Amino acid sequence: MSWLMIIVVVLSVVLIIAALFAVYQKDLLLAVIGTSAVSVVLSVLFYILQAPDVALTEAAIGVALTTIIFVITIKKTKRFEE
Amino acid sequence: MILNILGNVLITIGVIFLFLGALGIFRMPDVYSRMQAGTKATTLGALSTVIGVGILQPEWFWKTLLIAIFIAISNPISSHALARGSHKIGIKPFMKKEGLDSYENVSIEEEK
Amino acid sequence: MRKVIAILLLIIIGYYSIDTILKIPFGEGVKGVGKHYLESTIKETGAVNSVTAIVVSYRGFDTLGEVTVLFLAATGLGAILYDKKGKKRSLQNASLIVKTSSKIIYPLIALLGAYVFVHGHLTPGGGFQGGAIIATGVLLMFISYRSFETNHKALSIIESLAGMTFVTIGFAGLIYGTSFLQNILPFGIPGELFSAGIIPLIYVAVGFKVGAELTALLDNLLKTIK
Amino acid sequence: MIYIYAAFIILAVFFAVLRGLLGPTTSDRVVALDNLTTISTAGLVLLGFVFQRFIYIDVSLIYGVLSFVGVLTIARYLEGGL
Repeated sequence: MSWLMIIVVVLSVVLIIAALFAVYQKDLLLAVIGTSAVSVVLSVLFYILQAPDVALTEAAIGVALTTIIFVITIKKTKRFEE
Repeated sequence: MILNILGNVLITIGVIFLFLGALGIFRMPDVYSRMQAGTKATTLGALSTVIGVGILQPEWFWKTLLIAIFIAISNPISSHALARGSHKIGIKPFMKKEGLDSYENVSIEEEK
Repeated sequence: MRKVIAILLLIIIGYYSIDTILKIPFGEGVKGVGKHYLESTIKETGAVNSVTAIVVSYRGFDTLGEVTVLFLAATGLGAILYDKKGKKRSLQNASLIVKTSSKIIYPLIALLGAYVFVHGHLTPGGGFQGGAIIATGVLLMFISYRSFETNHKALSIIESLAGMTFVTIGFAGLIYGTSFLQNILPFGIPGELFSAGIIPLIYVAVGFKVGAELTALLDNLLKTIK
Repeated sequence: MIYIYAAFIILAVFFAVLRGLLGPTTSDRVVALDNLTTISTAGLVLLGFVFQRFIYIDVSLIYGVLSFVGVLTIARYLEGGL
């Protein structure tokens, strides 16, 4: 197993953990942090798979803009899920 | 040759500091110490790694220098805002004795 | 009972998706349409980045549709959040460190966004990413300064002009060439800034349009009283 | 040489993710996310060097510039200023 394969496997495990964290969290702010972590890891995975255009889109939109819009929306509505 | 050795040494230092920063945020006792480990050590690690790559590939040097400048500007801002926010919502620092939190009594004058 | 049905469904869906994934030939060379695109984009469009060539040149009409969808989304959000009284953002000022450094870093972010969409045919990125980066820079000023305002009229004028530029380039292709969005300019030398015909012009227009739309959207979102 | 770098970066990602999962308060998890983005910025430059592609560096540049805006917004939300 080459070192690149090991990195891909570790990042995939982190991706699944972060996604499950985001889904099962009752505190919506923490769920937003989970989705942001998913974006970070997914962007690195796209980069390893030699798709820099998609990685750049994921970095520009997933890491910054989506997080911000979700946080503003939480501020306007409420933070905890019932 | 000497550039090659210098670049590899810088990358090694940077990667070790990245690891130590992550170990710091795992082992430290409270938010503020974790933030200190996670900002200072990690910023040095990222700077050193990026500059090391720029030295190994001389034609990439200016772009990597740009990345390093951006990291050096942007990383402390978010950490400062985060520390301020954490103190405002009432997270206490880890203390052996009471009364060591001198930031508690400072009234922050908001500017216009 | 419901759980048993759910598990059965999951097993069936999982079996077929694994079956499909195993049939994809990973690790072999590129063939079919992908091979044609990779070999002939530089000859046919003049763009070095073949993703850009596909998005703007071969599938340019789809990109016009995507821009329209984004425009409709921004308009719909503005219509939902419309409020005559809600003129002020309910922000407190940030600390001095955040204010000073965002004043320093905001022009750099705008410049980076412009770099990304101008170099769309040479490096990764393009109009959508550049516009999103510019909108993020403006948002940095929004969350740092209470009194920072954007001119809404200028934003809508920029947006309309950029959209009109896109459509005008398309009709120019229809008039002087054979089809909508046909390339009518010389290709130039591949790899230089002024090359690839109409692709950079379209990406500049898309970048301005997306940046203006996302800025207006964020402004609307921050300004409403809850 | 590349094995040493990969091992250290994987360990760093592991500890950051562990803190993000365990962290008692919200700020702990945000610190972990910030750390993860910084590690990714350095790691993307290193991967671009390994792949020997100059244009891939752009992704890392955008990452380094934009990743702090999301963390700043979450911090402003915690502060009550948004």
